[in-house]
Amino acid sequence: MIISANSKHYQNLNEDLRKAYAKHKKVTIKDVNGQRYIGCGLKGDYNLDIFGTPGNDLAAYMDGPVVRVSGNVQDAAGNTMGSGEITVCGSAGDAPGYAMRGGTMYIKSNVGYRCGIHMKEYKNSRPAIVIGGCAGSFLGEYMAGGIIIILGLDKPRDAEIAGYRFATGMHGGVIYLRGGIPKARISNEVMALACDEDDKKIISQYIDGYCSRFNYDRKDILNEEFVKIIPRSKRPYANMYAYV
Amino acid sequence: MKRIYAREQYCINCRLCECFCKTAHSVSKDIIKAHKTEKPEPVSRLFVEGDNMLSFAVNCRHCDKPACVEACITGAMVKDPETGIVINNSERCVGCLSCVLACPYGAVKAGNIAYKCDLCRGEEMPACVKNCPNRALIYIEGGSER
Amino acid sequence: MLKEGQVRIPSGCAIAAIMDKQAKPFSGSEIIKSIALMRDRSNGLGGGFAAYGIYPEYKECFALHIFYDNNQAKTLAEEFLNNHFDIKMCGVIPTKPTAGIKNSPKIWRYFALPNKIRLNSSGKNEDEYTARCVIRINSSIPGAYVFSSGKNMGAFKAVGFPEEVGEFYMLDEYKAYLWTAHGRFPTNTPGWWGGAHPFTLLNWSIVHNGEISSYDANRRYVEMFGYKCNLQTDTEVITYLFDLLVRKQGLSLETAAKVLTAPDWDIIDAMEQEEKEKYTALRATYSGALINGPFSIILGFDGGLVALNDRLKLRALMAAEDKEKIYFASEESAIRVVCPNPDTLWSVEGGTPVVAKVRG
Amino acid sequence: MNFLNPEFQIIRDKDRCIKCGACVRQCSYEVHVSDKDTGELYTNDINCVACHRCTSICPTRTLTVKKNESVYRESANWTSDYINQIFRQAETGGVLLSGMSNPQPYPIYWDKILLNASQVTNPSIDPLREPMETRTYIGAKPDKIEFDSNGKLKTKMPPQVKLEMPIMFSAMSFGSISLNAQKSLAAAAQQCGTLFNTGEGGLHEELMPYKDCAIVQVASGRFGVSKEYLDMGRIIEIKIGQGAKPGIGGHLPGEKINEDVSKTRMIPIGTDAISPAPHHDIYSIEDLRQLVYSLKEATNYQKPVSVKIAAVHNSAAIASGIARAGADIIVLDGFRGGTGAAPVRIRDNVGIPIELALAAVDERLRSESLRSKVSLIAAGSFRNSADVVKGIALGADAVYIASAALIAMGCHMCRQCHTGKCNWGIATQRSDLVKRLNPEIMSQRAANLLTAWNHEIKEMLGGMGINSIDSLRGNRLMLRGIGLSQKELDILGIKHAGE
Repeated sequence: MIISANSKHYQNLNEDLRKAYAKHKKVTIKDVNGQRYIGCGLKGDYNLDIFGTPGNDLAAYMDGPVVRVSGNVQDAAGNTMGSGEITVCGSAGDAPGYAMRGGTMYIKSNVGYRCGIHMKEYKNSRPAIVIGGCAGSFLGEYMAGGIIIILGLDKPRDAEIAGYRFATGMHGGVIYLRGGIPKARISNEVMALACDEDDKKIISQYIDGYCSRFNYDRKDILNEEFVKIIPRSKRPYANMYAYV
Repeated sequence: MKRIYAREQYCINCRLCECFCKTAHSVSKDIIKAHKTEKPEPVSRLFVEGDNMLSFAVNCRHCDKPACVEACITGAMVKDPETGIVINNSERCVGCLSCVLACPYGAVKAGNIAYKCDLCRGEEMPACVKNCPNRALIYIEGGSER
Repeated sequence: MLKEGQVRIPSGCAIAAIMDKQAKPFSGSEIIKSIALMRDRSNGLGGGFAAYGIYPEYKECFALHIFYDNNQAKTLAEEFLNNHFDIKMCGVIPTKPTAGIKNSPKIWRYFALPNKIRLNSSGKNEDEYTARCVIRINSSIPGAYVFSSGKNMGAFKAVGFPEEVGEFYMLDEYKAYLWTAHGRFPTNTPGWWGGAHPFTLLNWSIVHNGEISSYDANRRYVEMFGYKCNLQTDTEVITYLFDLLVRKQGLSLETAAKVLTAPDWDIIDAMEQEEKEKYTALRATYSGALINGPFSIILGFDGGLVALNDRLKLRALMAAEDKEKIYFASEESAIRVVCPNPDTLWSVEGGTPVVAKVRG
Repeated sequence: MNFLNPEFQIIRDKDRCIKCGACVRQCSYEVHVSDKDTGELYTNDINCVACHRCTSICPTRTLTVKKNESVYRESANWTSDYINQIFRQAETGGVLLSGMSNPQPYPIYWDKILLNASQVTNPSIDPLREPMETRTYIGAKPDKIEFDSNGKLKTKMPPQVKLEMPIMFSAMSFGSISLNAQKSLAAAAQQCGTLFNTGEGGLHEELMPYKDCAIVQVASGRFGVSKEYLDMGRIIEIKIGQGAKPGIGGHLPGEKINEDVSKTRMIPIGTDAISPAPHHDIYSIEDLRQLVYSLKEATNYQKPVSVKIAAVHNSAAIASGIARAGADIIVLDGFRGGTGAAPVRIRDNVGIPIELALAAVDERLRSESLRSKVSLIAAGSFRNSADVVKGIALGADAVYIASAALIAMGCHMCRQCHTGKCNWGIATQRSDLVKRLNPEIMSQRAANLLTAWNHEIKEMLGGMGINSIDSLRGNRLMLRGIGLSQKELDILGIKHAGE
């Protein structure tokens, strides 16, 4: 089923989409530009193929569907997502994967500020974000679980793979970054370690996912070592308070 | 080995070390019972010398070559080869008090038998050090003694 | 209910700008299209535009756009203007009836030069003289409000959605080389035309998204230098800060932007000695000009613009460029609607100004 | 016959008392007595000052200090305090002297000001994870910053002093407090990246390691003032007045001038150290300028010069005069500020609250375009971090604390500093008492206090959506008054809650 977004207001578009979901598991949406909440709260084994630039809160609270975006996504894609998959063939705006509880996001290129903020995991639900390019500041802020992998592909020579205050307040989960990042950018709450065999397995699995989606060669990614960032403590602020 | 050292510049003559030592060496481990009702009355293993102007707690040095051990006639006084703690075995002590006379520091206390500091036997922090309100007692690695 | 100026009203927004890099004028229809796409970021209680290069025939004159609530305000203001300026031309700003635009005040414009004798005896240059006159009208003539006072530029604003405001002023009929636009989401304004954006002073114009938490610290700081914050809006105080730092203190636009969004101390601490001294001096001296809280702004001026985000980047701002033009908007889609395939497209970083100037 | 009714009564729980005698040995006021023959413990309640040394040291928590239940006939006018004071004066013919701050129930505006927080229209900021800056530079600021054509800094910055948190320790001289107390403050200041103030007592040689975080004070007695002393401090503070006793000089009695104090003050042992009420080279504002510049000349313009005044009725005008006299920093000390000894009538009746003075001075300096040129420090009873936040929002760059720091080190506000018998080893030079204050412990407690307050300040800033103390300074919109008259609100420059 193909739907054209063609300058529709998001309410009209999403109304059309809801009708489409009643009959079709696979929906292609064309000419998207700025319409918010596409796939928002959608549950089930749907397949959305989006052409254009969807608006904010793409696939928020989504549970299950597989979404592919041919262009960039705006802010807060995958907001509080429960499960499913988002593939972005361009860049993501600020706060992608905010409070994500499960599922996977593959972003071909860069992400804005606060990517993966407050991601968390519970039982078998382990969210993951794979970023092909670089990230803005506050990557993995408050991160409480899940996996972020950041590749820094096509990174400009003088740039860093992520902005300032990397993993600030992180108290769970793991971030794998390809190559290094200056210590000054990393928060005090985390430590950088070399990857062990288990880590390498996880990285390899997601890199396969990345390569198959964006037609990349594994070799070009695995030519650099990955560093693992994990929190020093589950309770970084346990000693900060005095009770009266 | 870790030993207790007194810092007279901070000793304020409150003598809480004595109270807490006595309690630590009581059966009840309760400060009020130890001081008021427990029989036989527990004995503090250290004591504060001096007055408000200048005071310090006198305490066993747990010497490397303890004179008290040499002087002991029953073998009650022993230095544990592993921990270095010098302990008076109350079962074997007959109260001859040779050790009291032998100790160059006056750190062994005379009673029915001899009483002395046992570093609270394996506690991470001896009671006197833990309860000193002014850190006048410290428990540190301080090199050798005699 | 108190209007803005009597009470401070928080608001959120959408902003956009388009500039032709060769300063070639183009119609306002493009910017209207861009801002209209972000309709969900406004609530119909304010919209506006600033346009640069629209009055080439009067480019020597200050173009004063004034709202009048009543005839008496107009009489008083015109008396003041006649005393202080030589009016070269004046008239009503043409508008057309538009659904959604109601309760219009009288909207006039004057092309004026400072009265020579008064100017000379004031001891001020013509910018400072005009700025003071504008501040005086706005603070002392009830019902009169100068909402634009630059040369060869003008602001157009109203209570309504921005696309309605564009239609109301017939901006598709104007041609400018630089347009900025604003759609407003105030929490509770009774709808005062003067409160809409852009806010302008002389050739500065600002469109702004976000609410700054440092407002009173900034207000009390600029008021030390002769400004009066009549509107109690963030936009007004930010405009004055730029005017103070650039026009009066002589800082470059980039440096002024770095004062408003000063680097964090730990970043300054890690700088090379010379840079460190520079930024420490700037932060220590201009601490009252640090803007705190979420904002993204586009500052228009003669020949260019500055786009700036707060240092934590709490608001979104995208930029794009093609061969002719440079674009800014709160959302990428608002750029793509007028420029589907830009050569480059990027997100403006926190505390890092993007300064774009026309060539030549 | 003593007419005085004891103020306090000590209750000893005999069931808990183990007669260890610590209370006896610890009380410098000789409240606790041990019977030589029986070993029983008794109390002389009349001597008790409620310093709580005995209750704190008692290993079984046997003791309770209560208000004496024996009362005079009640009168709202003739309170027992006033009656006792008359008894004392009738007995001695003396001027009543007391320590610490004004205890009278004047309005405390800090408690009538509420803070703001962000909701929806702007976000609050989480200080644990997002940057939250409490660093402040104090010192005069230039009118503008200029760069040369290569973008290099052209403006020469007047000397600046970095504070990692906007809280410093206020002047407490060696003499009025013990060396151990001063050492604790100095070490805490160093640890926290802030400053302590030597007061008018010189800098003891044991404090040399802390000279980079010392404010050295030049007061009317000029005690300890030498070229070396001036060179040592980060800031030189001219003390004109003190909130606890505006218009009054100081007097450190000869019995407190022991060898050590004598050396740092540079006066003979046993001599009274008298600070005159005024500086006798300052009888007018232009004379202040002369002193400011003599200090700048003497130290080659390397240090900010601060001028500290008590908050009085005309503070606003005086402060602008001070700014124009070339001071880099103005310190305002409110009438609830503490002191080692002050005449009771002065302490309780002279001066104004810091809140009002600060608001008025900041506003005046702004209206005269002077505020951005000088730093403004507020003092006079900042009791907690909320007071600090409110003070900075009213317009201060930073605040001084003293009583709070002393309380952190054990002070129980018994107001007997003038007796020199401080059981906590703070306001005393008696070696048996001084050693009770172990700087290893107390510097950490003082540092903990600053660290905790700084955290709390960050929490409050974050709630307001502010991540730099710069944006709090003078940001009175963050404040609302509660239960205040319009006049009070006008002076404070704030709105009423709900507005």
